[in-house]
Amino acid sequence: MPDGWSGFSYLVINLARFIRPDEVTFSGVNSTPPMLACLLAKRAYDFDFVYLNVAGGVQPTPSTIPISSSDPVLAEGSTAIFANEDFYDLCTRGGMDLCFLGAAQVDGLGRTNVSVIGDWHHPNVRLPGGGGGAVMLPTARRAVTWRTEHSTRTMVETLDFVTAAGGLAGVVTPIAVFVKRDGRLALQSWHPEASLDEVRQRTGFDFVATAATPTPPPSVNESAALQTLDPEGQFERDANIAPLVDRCSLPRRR
Amino acid sequence: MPDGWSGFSYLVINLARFIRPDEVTFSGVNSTPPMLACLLAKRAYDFDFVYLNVAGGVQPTPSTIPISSSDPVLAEGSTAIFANEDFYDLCTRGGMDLCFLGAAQVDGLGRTNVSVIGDWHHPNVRLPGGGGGAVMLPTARRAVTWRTEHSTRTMVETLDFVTAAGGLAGVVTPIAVFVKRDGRLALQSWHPEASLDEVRQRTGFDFVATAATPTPPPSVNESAALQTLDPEGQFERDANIAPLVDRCSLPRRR
Amino acid sequence: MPAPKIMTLADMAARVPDGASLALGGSFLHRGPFAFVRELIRQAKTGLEIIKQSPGYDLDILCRARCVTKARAGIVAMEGNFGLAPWYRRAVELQQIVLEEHACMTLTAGLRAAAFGVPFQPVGGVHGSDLPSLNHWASVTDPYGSGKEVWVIPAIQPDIAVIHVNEANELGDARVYGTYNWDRIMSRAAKQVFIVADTLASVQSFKDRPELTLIPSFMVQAVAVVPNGAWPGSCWPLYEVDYPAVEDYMDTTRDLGLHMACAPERLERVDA
Amino acid sequence: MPAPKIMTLADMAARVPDGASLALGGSFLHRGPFAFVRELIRQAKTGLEIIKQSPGYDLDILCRARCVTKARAGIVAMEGNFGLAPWYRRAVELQQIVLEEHACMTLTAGLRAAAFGVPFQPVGGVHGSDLPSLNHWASVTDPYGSGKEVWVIPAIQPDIAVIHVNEANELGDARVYGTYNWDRIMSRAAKQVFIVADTLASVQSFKDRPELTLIPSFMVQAVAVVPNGAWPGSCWPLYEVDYPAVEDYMDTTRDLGLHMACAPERLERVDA
Repeated sequence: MPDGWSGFSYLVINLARFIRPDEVTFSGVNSTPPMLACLLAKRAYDFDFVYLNVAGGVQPTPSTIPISSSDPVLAEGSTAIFANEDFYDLCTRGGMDLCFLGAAQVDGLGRTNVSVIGDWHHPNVRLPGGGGGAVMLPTARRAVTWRTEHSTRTMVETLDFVTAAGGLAGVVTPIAVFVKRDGRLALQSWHPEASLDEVRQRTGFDFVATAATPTPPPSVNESAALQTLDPEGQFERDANIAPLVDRCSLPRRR
Repeated sequence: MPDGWSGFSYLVINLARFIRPDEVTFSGVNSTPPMLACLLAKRAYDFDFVYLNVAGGVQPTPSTIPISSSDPVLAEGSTAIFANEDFYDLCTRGGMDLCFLGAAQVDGLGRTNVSVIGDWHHPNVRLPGGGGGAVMLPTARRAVTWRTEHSTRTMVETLDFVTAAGGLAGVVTPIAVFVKRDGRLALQSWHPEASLDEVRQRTGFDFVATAATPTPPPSVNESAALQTLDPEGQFERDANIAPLVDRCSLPRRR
Repeated sequence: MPAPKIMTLADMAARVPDGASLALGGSFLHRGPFAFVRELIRQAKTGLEIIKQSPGYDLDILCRARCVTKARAGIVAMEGNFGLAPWYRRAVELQQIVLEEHACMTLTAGLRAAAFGVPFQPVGGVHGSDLPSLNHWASVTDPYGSGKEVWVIPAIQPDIAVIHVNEANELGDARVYGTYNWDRIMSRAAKQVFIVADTLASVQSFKDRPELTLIPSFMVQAVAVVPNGAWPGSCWPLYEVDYPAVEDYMDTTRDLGLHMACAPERLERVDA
Repeated sequence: MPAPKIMTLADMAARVPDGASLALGGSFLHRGPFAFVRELIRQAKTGLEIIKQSPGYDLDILCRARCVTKARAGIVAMEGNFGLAPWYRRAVELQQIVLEEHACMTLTAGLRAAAFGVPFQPVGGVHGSDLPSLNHWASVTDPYGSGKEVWVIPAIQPDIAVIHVNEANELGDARVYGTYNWDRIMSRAAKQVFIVADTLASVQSFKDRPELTLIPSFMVQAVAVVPNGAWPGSCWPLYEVDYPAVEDYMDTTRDLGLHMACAPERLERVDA
């Protein structure tokens, strides 16, 4: 990805771009892309922010980048351990500026389903569950989610179950960045090698794209930081994001 | 006090006698007599119990006996610090077997006033307030209070204010030990150099004295333990308990 | 004097009756009481209820061995790159177990209610989620007139909290390095606390730094010393996740016995 | 980069506006932010609200200097053998200050509500006490049908929690030896946290044992290093209560200035 985006770099770097100076920012369990985004932002950007994570880390300087986003190595170098009750309470009382939370399905209102595919009581697929979602999504000042698959089965008109609702400020996929505007998700930018039309085709909900543009390319600092976090490309391989050009299975939209 | 009681030894040792084997027992702020009672029980009795205190101590072995019953030295030798939220929660969830709580006035129902003499809004004397009382008295399995002055102004028919109500199991004064029986305080025993009549004269509420006896004298171990805690008699002097024989100001009872 | 609390893992697990509710410490692949969970399987426990905000391997292997009939959890996954917990997923989909789905903090609110001795606990957020109607949770309007409506969670009191810690002493005091996850509130909410310690440390070392003690001995009913007992998970800073072992576990064609046979507690000794 | 947090005690106190609500750490004569309180007096603050479960010297001297108009407390006394807090008592009796009388745990429940981000917090006990009617507290019947009625306390959010600690570092992380009393929940409930540290410790020493950190730096807005700043109270294990100094303070015939002149913060320096 010398100058352009891979699906993986697009996802991680655009998650990082939600991070703002001096804010309190949190990454949780089962959340490798935001973990990488937070660690990347620490390396790539010339501002400081407070990085908290689910391993109890407070401004950590982990010596290795773990496979598990809840690995205790993520607290290495911290001057404090801020354990689970503490960071949840911080969030519910309004002290968490930016929180990354997982989702299996996202709807146009920015609500998420991480619980089930099918009927909750008779599931086709039992999903992991929302973890922090139902409490953190409505109470964090801003919450951002991501999907490694952008399709009409992940970006849906109707959720199978509403695990969490409320404060979603943005969604990043391998081809698009959505932000909340007037209570609905709106396209902010798209992968320059994709197209607005492709984003529409692969999205199950209606959205406005006013003022949306192709996503600015990764900066030298962003690319370099990602390279230091994933020098062997192992995280990128593990993320297993489908190549952008594989559109054979794209459903026609309505 | 080679064989008999002083008002001070009567108070401390009879508080200690409420402590039972293996129980969780707590002493708090502003509570020198129960602090001494707990430390005495550890030395005098041949059973173990869990001694917690307001200084965070858990089975402490303090190197000195402090003037202040909340002095951090009371946590010395502890293998844990059990801070305030922790011991209060332990109490409210039912895990505190015996709790010593202060009182300025006690009524015949075993309720306490530590708030005010006179009208709360226009006080004659503003008292310290109940601290743990209102929460711990009704939630501890047993609570015990004490007064260094046994008089009709401390042992009253009607409290000026009900600071705490509920679980009082016993009261110790320099001349008497009361226990709760059928919802009211009943005399369990009295200072053998006083008399049942004196206890009645100096008590503002009615009580039954069925089966009450003179208090058994201090054991050799009890006396020896108190001696090690107060070798110079400083705590006894500080407690400033009126001599038993000074009855000139005793009010006649109704 | 109270009875000695240090015992074998087998004796500790033997104290768990069928049908007991167990809060399990740690999170996902980290510092879970995994040796203890395997011992439950060896003793063929049935009808267990598992309470944990973020279970993974522990709940999955108990589902695999059919020891569980109920789970109360916020998020269940193997994590790392392993994704869903396969036997747990299957158990829910086949309705072999009853799931009470929580957010991590609603489960914690229930534990807080038990720890605080109150019947229910208000929790921030949850608004707009389908979880309250699923679980028949009630909401309460602020009686102080703010107009706020808050969800309240009923008390959740596990029979036993089982916590894997870095170090315990012979009295039963226990401490953890790095994050203690949800273990503190679990230990305060449960009726009993069992400690599995990777290492036995001296009582004096606890007296030297009592501020580090997470769970004081008087709250602990049983201690087993099991070096590497969080395997195949991590116990920071002692050891990391054994990913090849988890991969073997995840191989659905491979017999569970092969995995169980590799477990370090088979070498268990009491270091007391 | 954020602004440096280490400042003089005078600069820290200057950040307190008249009328602010302050939660003060420690308990009675132990580890209270007493140098800070004296600096408030030097700066002639007025209209302060003091929030503390067990204040003593701090609230008393602030009443003596007429800096306070409201107190929310569970028990107020000098402790030791000194009995009642005389100037506090007088201020209440003369209705110079408004007292909101709590049990220590009801005050804590209010702080918990603020820390948890909920409008009210249930608390165990209180039944039969006159405090609920005095304070117009509400009770809620358990919506889950236990029949239990529980008192709920409205959120109490101090403007600033001021905590005297054993050690802080230049980033603002803070730790306490021995009991932390109510300081943890105060620090989580307040809008801002000010730390007065007896000693400045290295950042590395916090990294070496992060589990000991009571208050992480990102929650802290200001730090002052004031050796012996809890005088005339204790700061375990550094120093004990200076009982003769408290006795002098209690002498109602003695000018307050004589007491203030003996205070160690007059020798203050920033060790950074």
